[in-house]
Amino acid sequence: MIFANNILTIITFLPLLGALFVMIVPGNDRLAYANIKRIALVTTLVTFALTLVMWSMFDPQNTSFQFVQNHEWIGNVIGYRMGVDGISVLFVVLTGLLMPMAILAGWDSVTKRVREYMIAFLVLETLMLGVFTTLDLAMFYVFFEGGLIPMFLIIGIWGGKNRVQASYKFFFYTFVGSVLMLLAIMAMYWYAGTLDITKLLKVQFPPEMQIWLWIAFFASFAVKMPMWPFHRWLPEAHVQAPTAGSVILAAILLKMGGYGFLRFSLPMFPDASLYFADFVFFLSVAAIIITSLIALVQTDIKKLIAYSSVAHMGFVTMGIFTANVYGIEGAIFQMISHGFISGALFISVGVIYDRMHTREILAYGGLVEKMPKYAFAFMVFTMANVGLPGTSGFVGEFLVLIAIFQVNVWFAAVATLGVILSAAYALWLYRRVIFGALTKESLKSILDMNPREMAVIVPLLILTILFGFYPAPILDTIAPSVEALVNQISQSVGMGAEPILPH
Amino acid sequence: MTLTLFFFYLFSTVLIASAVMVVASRNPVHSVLFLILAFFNAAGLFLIAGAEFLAMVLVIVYVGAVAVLFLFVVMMLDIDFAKMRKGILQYMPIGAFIGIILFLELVLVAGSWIMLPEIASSSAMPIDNSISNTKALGQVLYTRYVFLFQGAGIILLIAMIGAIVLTLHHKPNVKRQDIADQVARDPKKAVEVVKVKSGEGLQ
Amino acid sequence: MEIEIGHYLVVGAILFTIGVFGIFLNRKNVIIILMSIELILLAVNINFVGFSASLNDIAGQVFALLILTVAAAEAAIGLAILVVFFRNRNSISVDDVNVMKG
Amino acid sequence: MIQAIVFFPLIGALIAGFFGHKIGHRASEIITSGLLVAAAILSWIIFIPIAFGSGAGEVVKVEIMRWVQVGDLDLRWILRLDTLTAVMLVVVTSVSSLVHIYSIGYMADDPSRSRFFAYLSLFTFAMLMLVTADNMLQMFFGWEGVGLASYLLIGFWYKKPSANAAAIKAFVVNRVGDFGFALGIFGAFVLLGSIDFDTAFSAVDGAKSVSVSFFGAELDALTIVALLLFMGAMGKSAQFLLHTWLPDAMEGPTPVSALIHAATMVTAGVFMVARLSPIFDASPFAMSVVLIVGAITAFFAATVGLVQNDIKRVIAYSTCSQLGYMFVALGAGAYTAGIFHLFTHAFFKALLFLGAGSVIHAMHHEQDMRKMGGLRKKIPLTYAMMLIGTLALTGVGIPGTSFGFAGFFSKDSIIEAAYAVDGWQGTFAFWSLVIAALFTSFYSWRLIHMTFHGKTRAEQHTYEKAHESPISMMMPLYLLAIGSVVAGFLFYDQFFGKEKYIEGFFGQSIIISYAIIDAAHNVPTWVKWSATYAMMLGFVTALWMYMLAPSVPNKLAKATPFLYRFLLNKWYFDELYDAIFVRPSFRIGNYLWKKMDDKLIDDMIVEGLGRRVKSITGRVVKMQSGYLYHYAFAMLIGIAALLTWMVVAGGLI
Amino acid sequence: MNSDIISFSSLAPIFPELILTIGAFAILMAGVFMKKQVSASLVGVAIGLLVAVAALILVFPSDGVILNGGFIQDSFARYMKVLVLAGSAFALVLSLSSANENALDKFEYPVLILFATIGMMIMISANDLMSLYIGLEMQALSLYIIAAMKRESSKASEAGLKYFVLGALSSGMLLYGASLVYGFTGQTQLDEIAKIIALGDRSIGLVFGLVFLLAGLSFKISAVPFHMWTPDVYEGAPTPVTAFFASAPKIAALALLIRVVTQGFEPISSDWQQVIIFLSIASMVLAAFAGIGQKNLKRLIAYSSIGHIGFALVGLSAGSLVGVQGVAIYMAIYLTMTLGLFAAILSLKYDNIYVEDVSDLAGLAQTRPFVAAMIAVFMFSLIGLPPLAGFFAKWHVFLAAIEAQLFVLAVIGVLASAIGAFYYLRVIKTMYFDEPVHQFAPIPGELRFIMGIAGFLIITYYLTVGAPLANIARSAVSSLF
Repeated sequence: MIFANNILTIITFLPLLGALFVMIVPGNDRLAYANIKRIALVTTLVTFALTLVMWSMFDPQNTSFQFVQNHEWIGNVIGYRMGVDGISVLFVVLTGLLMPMAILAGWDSVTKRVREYMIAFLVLETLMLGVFTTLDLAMFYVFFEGGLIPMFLIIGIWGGKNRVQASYKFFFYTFVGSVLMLLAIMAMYWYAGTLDITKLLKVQFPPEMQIWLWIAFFASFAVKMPMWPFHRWLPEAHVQAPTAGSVILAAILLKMGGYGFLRFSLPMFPDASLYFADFVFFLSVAAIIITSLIALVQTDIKKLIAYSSVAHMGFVTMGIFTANVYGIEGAIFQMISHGFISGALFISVGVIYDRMHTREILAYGGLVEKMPKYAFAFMVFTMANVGLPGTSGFVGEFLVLIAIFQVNVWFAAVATLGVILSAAYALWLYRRVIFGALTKESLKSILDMNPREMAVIVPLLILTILFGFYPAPILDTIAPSVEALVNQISQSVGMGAEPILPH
Repeated sequence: MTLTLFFFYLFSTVLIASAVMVVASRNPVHSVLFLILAFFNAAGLFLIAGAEFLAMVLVIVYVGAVAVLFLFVVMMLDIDFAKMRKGILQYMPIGAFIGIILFLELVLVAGSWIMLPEIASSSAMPIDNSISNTKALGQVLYTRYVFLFQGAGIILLIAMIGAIVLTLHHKPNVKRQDIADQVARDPKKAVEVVKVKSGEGLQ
Repeated sequence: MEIEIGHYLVVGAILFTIGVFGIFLNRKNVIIILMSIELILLAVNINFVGFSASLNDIAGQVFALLILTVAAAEAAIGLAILVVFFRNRNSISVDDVNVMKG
Repeated sequence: MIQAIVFFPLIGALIAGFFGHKIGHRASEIITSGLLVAAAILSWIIFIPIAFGSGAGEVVKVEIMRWVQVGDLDLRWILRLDTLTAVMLVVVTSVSSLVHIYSIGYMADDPSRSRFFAYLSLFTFAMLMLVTADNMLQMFFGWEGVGLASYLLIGFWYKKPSANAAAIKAFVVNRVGDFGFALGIFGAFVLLGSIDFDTAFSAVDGAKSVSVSFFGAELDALTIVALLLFMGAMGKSAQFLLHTWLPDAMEGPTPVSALIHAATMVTAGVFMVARLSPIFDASPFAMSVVLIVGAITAFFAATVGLVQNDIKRVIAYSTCSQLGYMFVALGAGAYTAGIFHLFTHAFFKALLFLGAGSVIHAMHHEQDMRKMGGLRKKIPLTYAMMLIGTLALTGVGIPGTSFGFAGFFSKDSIIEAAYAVDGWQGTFAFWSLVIAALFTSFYSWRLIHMTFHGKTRAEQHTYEKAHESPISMMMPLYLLAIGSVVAGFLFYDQFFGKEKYIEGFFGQSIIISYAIIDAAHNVPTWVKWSATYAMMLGFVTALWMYMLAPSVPNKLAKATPFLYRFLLNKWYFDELYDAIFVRPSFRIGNYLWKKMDDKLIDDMIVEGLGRRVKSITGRVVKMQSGYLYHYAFAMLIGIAALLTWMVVAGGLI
Repeated sequence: MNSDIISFSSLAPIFPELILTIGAFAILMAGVFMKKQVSASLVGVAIGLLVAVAALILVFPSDGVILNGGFIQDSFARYMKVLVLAGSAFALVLSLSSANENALDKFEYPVLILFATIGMMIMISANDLMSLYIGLEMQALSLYIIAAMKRESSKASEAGLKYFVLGALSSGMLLYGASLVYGFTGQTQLDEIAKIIALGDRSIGLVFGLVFLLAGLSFKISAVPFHMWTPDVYEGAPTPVTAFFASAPKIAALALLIRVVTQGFEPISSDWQQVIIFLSIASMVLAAFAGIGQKNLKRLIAYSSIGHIGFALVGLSAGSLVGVQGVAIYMAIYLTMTLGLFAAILSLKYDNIYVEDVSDLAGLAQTRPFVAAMIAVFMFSLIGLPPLAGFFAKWHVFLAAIEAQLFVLAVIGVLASAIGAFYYLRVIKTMYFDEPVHQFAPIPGELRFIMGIAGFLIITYYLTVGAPLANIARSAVSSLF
């Protein structure tokens, strides 16, 4: 019982412990670096194992928060509160899953300042896990915003040529967005007298206030997602970040925005969410179409994938604000699946980047000849990105579209157009990189994936296909909580209209 | 017009005029002298207000010490005043504008003062007209305000330390007076009495 | 008292304003600025004394006495700093006090 | 049993795909082909009793596992077996197994054969998933799966840029259709509450009166759903407007063309409309659209086929045209006739493609008919098979009797059904089809003449070395030839004969409109003969133009240059689409990227804000001038401002 | 009219100040009569004295209003005094390693620091306009001298001159305000002033007096537009002196400001709140913009301190217990960050030159990873990023502002903090993203210790000191309400 009660704390702070160990490893030679890497890997693997244990102990039928810890803390305002429900549990698992992958992705390619690198990643993991496990709004903000620090350093230190600008942009977009959210959090505390999310979920804010709070939260989450037109930091951050950074960025950090919408915007400000739904749909659809078109003409592989991420996140935001079970489950599924698909895509790009040190599409071509395994894996992920049925990429998109169709046929129609465009840019990329004749001299000696790379790619490959055919593990986990959420929203819409005096 | 009022206006006018001259004089020496004049007239105003002790202190301390100090520094620094650039008054209009606003607002205050009854009744230390101003001040300064009195003393000490630490130079080649050495000097060692025969001189 | 408090206040205000003008319209030398400060403090003292008389309260005079003391100390330190400055720059022109800016 | 049929190909694909390089090409070939032959045999075992014995029984559903369950949406992987499925199973597994065997010979020299076989089997699996689907989403899965396999197979020779381009084109154009299909599924779900076939169909009656507002106009919701779904069918079945990918798909190896782009995948659209016939049947308007699109396609593709020189492209356009026939049948309400044609067409079209493959094989991968001719003597067996195929395609037979090749029965059924449709739509469709039949006959014979007859125009060397294909390639041809000959009269009754036969055969698996069948059976005699006349006319024209007076085609082309170029360039559809879709997409993409994303959002707004901040910084820093009087002045301004504010806003005056 | 000093023990509340004064005299005497070499040990004695006095305040708290209402010792005063003493003590420690280079190896230096500290303590405990003035001047005069103490430095003397002139002007303003307040209430004692104000109408003279008073105090906390001296003095003064300027005096002045407005002008809180809001917004915004343009590290820190005062004033603007609690917490965190940062800067010496410009830090993460990491922590904390302490500092003050419904102020504040983040980030960028240019001398142990302690507290704030500090600050400021 003690283990079960504290499992979230253990999971969340275990990477931090790993970071401390990394910090005290003596020396700065190859041996020390090897030890550092091993410690980081083991830490993340153990964390992942624990997240799986947690998932197995999780009872999906119970729609309230589980593994709850609740202690008052700083000045009786901020509390130490942990807990997961069906909406957050899988993000924890996803984070656990992707971190060892990210560590492995930078195994050989990161040679300078390995210690700082691993510390940054381990700290980042704790912060990301904290976002999904905490039940205190202020602590949520702490974790949410804290992630900026390691990510800023990761992009800036181990990034590409324009890393400084990219890291700045990443920082400021996110920071400006989230400081407004901070004020909203305070306003919520002022009104409700608590920062306990479980209690806040039951508070009905007056509609006018909801509008403002919603906007403030939107500022933060829309940037994080990112939604068009607040997305401009993403292509740069992705292109400049090291492989592992891109993986984490795309796979997990972006999901924080979606999670935030689900956890806060939708249930806490239902009236405002309804009020702004069309606005969100419009932005989402614009994201899908515009960024897909932009992706079509990219010459940089990572940038292309980055733009496609924006398009995919468009589906997520759309799904969330349909506020029906299909949309929300679809959005969550899409986020989870985009987590490992985009992660896998960035890792794939990293594989060839490590060999050729360029991300220019034109520098490649005909890789299938020398790298058949790689070509196969890349094909699967490309198809998953396209949303081919049978891959996990399909299920989420389908559910979201079916949801938006119920709400607004026109948005659905335009969004579905994105399906065509995604096929176009993804296959066009694949064709130029993998297919064609291998004519470039520099590519003649390129090697296929090594066992380490396989160890990263293959699990993701299996998951991509497994959840495409059998999404039940995910859907079963989230379904009861999502249903409860939808019920709660439909009941509380308009309820906040009654004047409720501040405490 | 009573005599008091006449003197008030006289002192005020001279005070203000000399204050203007302090600021406006080309020559800093003149400025200091006008400052002294201003202090005298302020002392006059103090007298009218019944603050005799303060008036005297102003004359003694300010005229006697502070203004002289100013004068001393002005002389000591040996500045070529001719080379001093003339004031560039490019900010004059806006500066004057804002200054005048400030002044008008301050005058606004002057007209608004009224003696509230509760203030009158709650005065902590009413002036006892039966004793002299100096005595009255002394009575509170050494009892009620002894703490502040000591504090002011520390401030003067700080000023002394500051003046010394900032300006005192121990240059190696400078000859300076060492009183202890002078006093401790043994005349037997310092002075050799030599009897000189006339016509022989010293070797 | 025959003299209205308003009179004292107006004199104080004028003196204060002159002092302030002396500081920010002065382009000549720093000593003038130090003297302007003395004028400002004098203005304050006039206010205090005036109020003291009007309120029939001795505290104002005590305050003024403190101000006089402190102002003397202040003048001493100000002049000392000025001397240090002059030794470094060989000038006390206000326009030369601008090595640091931005 | 049905699990075995569906999953044997998958097993084959996985083995050949992942272990192909370990077990060797030969083993891969044998395993995949063997598994498919087994699947084919099982399919026939299922099919024969239905066709000739007990007739359609209960619908069999086998649940494999759960899929997507959200809210009211409960989708499972279920294999559904009814007569329609059985027909498709037979077609798919038979053609596929023959193509597998054929490919052993055809691809013998290719260095990555096991990959090829893996793809083929993967395709077959996807196709089988499509035809055994029990709900629209599973169908969509198969639908996209075959699309993927088609993409992979078209681009099999990945070094050829044209193959890559064709592969992408196929996928993307299909996606356009899928766009409609997907929306149709959403619509069906919203309208019918389910996308399980059985549940959805039972809800159709209740949904008939539902209408939606469309820019003010009230439209029948079911019609919209049906039209959206039909859009998917148009894409997959290469119907007019979405047909452009099919001829390009001929870039793939020829067995692929036979399997995917003739016999099976392209008929998926037909299958889909037939499968969803309860929905289509509820919307007369949608049916008319299907009819007209089919008719236009039949006519249009036939016209283009007239002038093509690539042997495979001719057959490809022919396929396109024949698919048009099938849709006319569906649009007419004669679903069974459409399926009938699908069934027979699979045999003779596969035969033609594989025969063409044999020719190409003989000619060392030469596909241009202008460089052929006189091959009859070199490859007589192939010639014979091609002849049978042509006879079947052109529908040779004697109306009113049971004599005729397979195509004769099915095609005539369709033409009669089209005539039987009331109104201008019927008339239009009928005449389109008749003219198309004429053209079909013409270009088919043109192909035979140019390839096999007359003097050779091939290079001497190539011609000399032309030889008959190996037995592994010929064997499938023989089998398909048999099918092309007998499939028609053998199954006429079940598909388009007396009502009781049809009913007994299909059971509840498809809507059977007796009115149209009766009407079709009772058309005037000239109608029954019209196709035959058209066929004969085409034959004669071709004989005249390519055998008797070979200079005529050239003269004709010169006489009507515009028409000739128009046809040769496929009505300029590729150019049109390039101009209005492809290039603008790239241009818009570039514009959005450079102008909106980079310039407006990034440079002007974000960086602009940054520059703004910098310029303010510059001014603020300048204020810190270093001058004492400025500092003092700032303090003075501050205090004056505060006092003034207090006076004005604080209400102190 | 008689003094209320009736026994030695009745002076208990002022014991800390008395002890410090006697200690300062003793050190002064020792310095005058002993050899020159002892100045370092005198600094040690001074540090010990400061620590001892802080311990005395902590261990034997003795509250009360004495000296006829001129001096008040309460929980708020004790809290602030401990901060001030800590600031002074650490500033002295910081000066040890570089005393020689900065001409701070004179015995007068610790003495003046002690006198300044006494002045600050009197300010904190001032319950009367006169003691306020005495404390303020005692502190200010010491600081003027310290600023100019490096006599041969032209920059230092300029800094001293600017500081002095503007400081004197601000004193003038403060006194003018004090005279008006005295004139319009007849009182100089804060609580009596409040009583009088509560009785009558708020008159123009009173409000003007308040504004002048606040303007004078704003100079001491360097709130915009009374901040102009700050960057120049910070740059010109020797770095250890700057460290001192940036820490203790600000806290003392802010404490004084808080006491004046909450005790003396509580009845017209809406008036002073407007002034504070104005100062707050101006400080936050101007510092955010101006900081971006800085190349010199100390100027950058100067603008940073201006900005942080702006943020702290956000809490005071609320005028509530929560707000002032926030300010108290803010000051503690600010003190830690500032001292840590200065320790880091003072530890970086190459070729016998101390770092001055941001660009000198290039590649520090590779040459001195520990110092770089600490600076990065302080910078991120100054930005206000969670989970570092700086975030919680902002959290408390903004929460108070939101509760007081000062939404516009809050929004401006957070946006300013976002803009201001730019210049902090540039430091981090220089250290982490650029390549090294200098080889640095070894780090003195005491600086490493201070950095480590400060860094540890900043990083683990939410785990270690966060909760207790919030409680302590709450009970501290409760004496004001």
